Amino acid sequence: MSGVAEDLATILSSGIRLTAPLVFAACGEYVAERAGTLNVSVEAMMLGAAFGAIAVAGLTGSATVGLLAGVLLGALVGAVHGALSHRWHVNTFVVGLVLNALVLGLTSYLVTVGELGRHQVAQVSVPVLRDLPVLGAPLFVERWPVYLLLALVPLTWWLVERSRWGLELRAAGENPEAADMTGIRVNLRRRQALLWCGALAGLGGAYLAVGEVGSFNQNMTAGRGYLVIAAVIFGGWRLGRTLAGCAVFGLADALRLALPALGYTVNSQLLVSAPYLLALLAMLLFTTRQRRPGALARPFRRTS
Amino acid sequence: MAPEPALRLRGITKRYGAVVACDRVDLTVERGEIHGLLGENGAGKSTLMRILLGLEARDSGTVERDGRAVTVAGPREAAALGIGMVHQHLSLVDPLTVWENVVLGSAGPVRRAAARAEVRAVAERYGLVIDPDARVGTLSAGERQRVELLKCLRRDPAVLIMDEPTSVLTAAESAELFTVLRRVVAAEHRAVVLISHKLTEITTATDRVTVMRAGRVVLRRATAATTEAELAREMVGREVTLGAAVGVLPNATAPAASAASAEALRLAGLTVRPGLDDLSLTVRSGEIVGLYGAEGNGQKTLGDVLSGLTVPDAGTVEVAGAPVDLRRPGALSAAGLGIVPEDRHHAGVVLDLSVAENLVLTRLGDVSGRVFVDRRRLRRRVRALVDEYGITAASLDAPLRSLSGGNQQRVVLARELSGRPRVLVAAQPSRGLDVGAVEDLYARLRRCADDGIAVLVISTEPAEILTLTTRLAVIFRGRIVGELPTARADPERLGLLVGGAA
Amino acid sequence: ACVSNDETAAPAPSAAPGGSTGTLLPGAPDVNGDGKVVIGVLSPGDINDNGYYESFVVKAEAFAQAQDWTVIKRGSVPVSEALTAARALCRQRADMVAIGASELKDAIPASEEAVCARTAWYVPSSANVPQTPRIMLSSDDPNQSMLVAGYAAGLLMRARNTTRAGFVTGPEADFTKIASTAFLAGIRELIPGATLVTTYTGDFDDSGKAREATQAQLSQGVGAIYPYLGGATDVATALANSAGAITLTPGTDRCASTSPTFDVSVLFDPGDYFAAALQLYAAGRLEMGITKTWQLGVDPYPTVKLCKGTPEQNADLAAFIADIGRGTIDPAAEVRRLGS
Amino acid sequence: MTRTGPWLSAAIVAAALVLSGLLIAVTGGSPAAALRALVEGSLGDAAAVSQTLLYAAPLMLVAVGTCCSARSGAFNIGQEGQVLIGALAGAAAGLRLAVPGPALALVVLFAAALAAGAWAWLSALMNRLRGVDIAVSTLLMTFLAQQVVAFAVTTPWLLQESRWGAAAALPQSNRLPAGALLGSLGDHPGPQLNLGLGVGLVAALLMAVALGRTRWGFRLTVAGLNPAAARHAGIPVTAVGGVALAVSGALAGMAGAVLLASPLSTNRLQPDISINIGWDGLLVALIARDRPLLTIPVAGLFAVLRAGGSFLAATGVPPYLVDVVKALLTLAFVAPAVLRRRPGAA
Ligand SMILES: Nc1ncnc2c1ncn2[C@@H]1O[C@H](COP(=O)(O)OP(=O)(O)OP(=O)(O)O)[C@@H](O)[C@H]1O
Ligand SMILES: Nc1ncnc2c1ncn2[C@@H]1O[C@H](COP(=O)(O)OP(=O)(O)OP(=O)(O)O)[C@@H](O)[C@H]1O
Ligand SMILES: [Mg+2]
Ligand SMILES: [Mg+2]
Repeated sequence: MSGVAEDLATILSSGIRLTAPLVFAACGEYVAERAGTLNVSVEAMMLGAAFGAIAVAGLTGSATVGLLAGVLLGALVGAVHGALSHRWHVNTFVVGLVLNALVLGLTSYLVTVGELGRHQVAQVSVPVLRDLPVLGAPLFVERWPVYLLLALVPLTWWLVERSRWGLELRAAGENPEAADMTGIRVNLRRRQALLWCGALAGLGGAYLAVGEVGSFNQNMTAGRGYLVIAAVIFGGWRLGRTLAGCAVFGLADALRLALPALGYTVNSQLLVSAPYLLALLAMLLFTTRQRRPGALARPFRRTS
Repeated sequence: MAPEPALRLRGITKRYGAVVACDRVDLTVERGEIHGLLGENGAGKSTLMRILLGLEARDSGTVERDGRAVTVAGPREAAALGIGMVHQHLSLVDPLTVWENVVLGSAGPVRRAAARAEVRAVAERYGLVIDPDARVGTLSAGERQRVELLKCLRRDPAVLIMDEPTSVLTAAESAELFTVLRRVVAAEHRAVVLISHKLTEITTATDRVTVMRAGRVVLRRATAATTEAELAREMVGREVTLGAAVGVLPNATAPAASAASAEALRLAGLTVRPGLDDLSLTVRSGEIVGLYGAEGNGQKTLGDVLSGLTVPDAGTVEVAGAPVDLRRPGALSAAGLGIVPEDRHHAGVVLDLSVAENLVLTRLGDVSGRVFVDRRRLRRRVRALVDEYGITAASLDAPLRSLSGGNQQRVVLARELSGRPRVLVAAQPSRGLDVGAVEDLYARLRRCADDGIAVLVISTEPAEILTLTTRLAVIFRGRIVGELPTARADPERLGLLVGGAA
Repeated sequence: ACVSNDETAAPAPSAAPGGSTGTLLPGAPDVNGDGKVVIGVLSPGDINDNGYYESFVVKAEAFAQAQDWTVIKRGSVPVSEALTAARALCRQRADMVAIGASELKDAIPASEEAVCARTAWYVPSSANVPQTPRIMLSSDDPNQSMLVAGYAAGLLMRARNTTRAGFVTGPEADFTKIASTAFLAGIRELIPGATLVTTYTGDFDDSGKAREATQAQLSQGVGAIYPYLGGATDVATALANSAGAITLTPGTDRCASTSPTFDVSVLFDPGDYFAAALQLYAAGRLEMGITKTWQLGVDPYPTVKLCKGTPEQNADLAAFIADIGRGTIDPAAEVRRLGS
Repeated sequence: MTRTGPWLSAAIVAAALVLSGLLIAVTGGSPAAALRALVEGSLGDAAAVSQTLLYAAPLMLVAVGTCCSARSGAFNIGQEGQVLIGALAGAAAGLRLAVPGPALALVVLFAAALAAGAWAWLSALMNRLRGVDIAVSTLLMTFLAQQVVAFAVTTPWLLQESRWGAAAALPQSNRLPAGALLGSLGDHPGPQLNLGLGVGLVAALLMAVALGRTRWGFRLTVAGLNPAAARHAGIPVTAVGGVALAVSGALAGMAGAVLLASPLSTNRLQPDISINIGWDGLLVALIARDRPLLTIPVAGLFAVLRAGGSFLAATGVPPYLVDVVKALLTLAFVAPAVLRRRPGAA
């Protein structure tokens, strides 16, 4: 029986590591979408941050500084996206896709120029708790940024649901015209939401690089940004379900990678496409119950 | 020394291109008074108030609060100056709760419990009962109006601006509201600007009144010293009988349709949830029927059904005796129903297409072969229409966007009539039109009726109904609550009917 | 209305003849006679992967630098653009077009075209590329090196008393399946009851996934991990190091590496084969139309070496390699016998 | 419209190029050499021009389709997936159907268009049934398409390459038979004009006529500009949008078939057969402001970058530079449109 417990612990801890970057980014994407931006540039935010984190860690010798640099780079991508789509009103999908292409090109270009090396932040293991059966190792032995989630997830929820900023943000995402009448600077809120999204997606990407993997390679996010978008859709624009979506995707991947070790084989194409299928199915099945922001992906300009 | 007025506007001017929405407007509102602001559609009332709130930048002029010149950069700054506004077009966010909407525009942290308690307290103080936790999207029009009021009153504005607050309220609700306002003004010494088209409301509820016409102030007087007749005259700019307040031909010349003429349009049991509730109505050839009611009672939904935008949950539409399959796009138009929609920009025209293209939008088949659009035929037809309806445009290929409102309206009318319909539905046809355009429009509608077209006019303006129609029906909460020949109607009677007191 | 796939299938491989039927290119190494020697290298993989693909380019560059030649290198060439990319090299007056791996074999038709008329071609193969007159094929048998890799892993596993091994690789493709099967056969030469867990992450370069696959195997108690990967190799190996598992290299000699560390260097380094060919080329003795088959146990490469082997282990391994070289052991038969 | 437009565009494009040049210089390369390589690789000689034209054809097809869907208001961003599905269907038809000679090439094109059109139309269907965002569903379906193709080329009973001997079969299909390939006038390295370019040009011309001159195009444009007015005018907006989306998908699918059957590729279905043509085609349409005829020069420009990119390696500049330049150029073209639209909107 201890075999089963160990297997569970293995899959669980692997799932958590695969989920964590998604959760960071999803907390950002969730905020951006609640404010009305269907942000496709998460991939760019994550990848840029992953590169920046390793590069800066190499320059400064500190993985933590690298992590911070990743956050800043992600926010920078968010700022550019915000300026283009909520100041100059370029189609937000186009901006997102172009930014993805730009960052992928840039990082691939730069990574050929110099050696980046390995940098990793410290691992924290919580005494006593780590010895719990099944859940001990997965939950209490992690690279320290993971524990940031304990604060960031509630903070994200609080910001959106309880703070004035979040209230205004939601108003901007639901009915920008009414929000504008009430004196809310709709496009400013949307740009701010993108900044937050960039910072968190950046944290996710940076964590992937200096937390989990310890190095950077070309296109290392490999579509995780799109997975995050799928998670928010899958979650029906609720934070809890979005994170559950991330967990499902992360665990599905963990399962896919662990099953051979446990003696099973599965069709990998089906498993790789599962998140996208699930997101589509969720949209097809639950549309009526979803809280899709009323003005999602609709630009706002004041006219009368 | 006399206290400074709560609000003083001097020489406010605002232009939109060639349109002067506000032309050197002066307005003074004292503390402790309800100030009526009156004017026909497009006179510039809302624009003036939007400027006051900082939603629109003025071209020139000054704003003083309590004698101090101020600049208002936006609603938030206005609120800080003690100016609050209840909007004509509601500024509520549906998926949010009542209390969230109420606290939306203010600053500082959101304290749930305190906010809800406060909403309750304010609601109680002004007699506006509402559940703070209800989602605004689930509320009725009247309740939404209450939320809108609460949102404004909560901030304790010294100057409260209300833009047509009663247009969606019943008579009883309106009366209640004015009681509240009276109390606010008398006990708390606030200033209220009340914008309304309803003369009775103005004469009963206000202390002083300002009348605007075409962007200018034309009358400023204590309410007690004026009469409804005078106000109407000033508003329109000529002597009017109250029965034809818009100032066009008196109704007498309209021929009464004989009961024998054919039923051209029959609506039976139309139901759309929410919006219409088992609505039935018949219009005969040669008749102009008015559908009258306060805004928000289902007119918009009816317009959408007759435009083919909404498929009703139940009920039928028959044109010339034949039922129309409403699920088929364009079926109504094909059956011979033309419509001038209420919101032309939304459903009537395509602003980015040319005048010519807009003129053939619904009758594309007439100017094209099986595959190709026949440009020559199109131009010929369009030129004829432009001449016939006197549409002024820089060129036929100019985008419709560049036309003035009146000309856009003419384009829609020309297009809808060019199909030689049996039925013409005109929703709020005079909205946004100047007097000359309205006169022209009414003459055209009359001519349509004379030609044997059945005309249905959907309107919130009693004057329009009384002037134009031969028979009228009153709509309340999505159903017809009364029908009578226009000759037997007067504003008081309409006022009663509109509140659902049939 | 369906016809069989076979109609369009590739012809059966021609047996690689000995050196005698090859043609020497006049003027080599400056085959096109423009006074410069330009070597064009195409690789389907990331040429900064610290491993297989990088090695090919690095060795070529090192050699070329010494000769004062120019190298044009292009990594991550999409396989569907192989032909286009090869033509571009010819048009840039390359004297030799070298292809980093057999995935790009569809570039070969360019060698028959007029643009590439005065160009030497170097193509690595594992018996899956047909010989044509205008290319030099460099072939090895993955069964050999992987069988021996398994044997070497088996030696170390036996010493540590472990019977489970892991194989982490990218896409689930034929060549990764073949490699894993041969690896298992090699282990079973020594540990008959040994088991091998093979995990396909889907991507040679996705470090995050490679790491998790490795972690899952380690938690299942595997004592040896073969990260048969590209850009993700180091991450997976580092993790295996931390768990004290035996590690092997996917193609290059990295015994000297300290972070991560490897216990076995499996050398089927395309760079080594290529360097040997370049040596001939520089001397004007590289023939087109022939296949150089690299024999384990005969040629210096491919081979397998233990980084910290005991003398007995080293001797054992050497004997096994020698047996293969002499033909006393038939790798293909061994793989069939033990690999499933 | 103001006169400053073209100048502003030129200035911003110049800025984008200068930025790219700086990137090269900072990383130790020579911008001049890179530029020379780009030009030489794309326009230097007959072979270079031929190569550029080869790339232009599928880009044009994708972009023309994008014009069609964008004009109808259906924002398709799943072209990359549709290209893949087109290539898959084309390969299946080319390898499995016993159609003689050049007719097979037509069958390949047709099958690709049909399959990708249907694939794209699924998004329209989801939109109609459950209001699923078209942009979102087309994007998500791109990732599904990638896995579908990966599955097809790794599964022996589907399209995986026939194995010979014990050697490994790669994840790809067999080569298409000669009859399934799109013929060319002239041959490498001389001037070569592939049939694919003809298909692309004809598509652009037809689409320009269809959108500008026909009833269908008029209705589609109205549906895109103002759905409410369109419905009022009797235009079945969702159906029109669905057709436009299907047409867009079909053209992207045809681009997939052109990639598969022209000298651009190795004439096999491979997981990376789409080589980002779908994403790039979307950008081409964007720069061309959804005007089919304008896609011709813009696709040409992108093709120049692609063809030239294969010469960059010789200068030591990583070919990823081309991606950076493309993204910067797109931003450069989009930005002035924004500035110009401003006064009109006030
Ligand atoms: N944003 C705008 N752009 C152009 N013209 C405008 C704009 N806003 C208002 N107008 C024009 O300014 C004039 C005044 O409009 P305003 O909304 O102030 O009228 P109003 O008196 O409030 O009418 P109503 O009684 O219908 O509410 C109208 O002619 C209107 O068409
Ligand atoms: N943005 C614009 N671009 C080009 N022309 C315009 C624009 N706005 C208005 N015009 C032109 O200026 C003229 C005057 O416009 P205006 O709105 O004052 O008309 P109007 O006389 O008030 O007409 P109506 O009585 O029909 O409202 C119109 O004929 C219109 O074509
Ligand atoms: Mg108004
Ligand atoms: Mg030479």
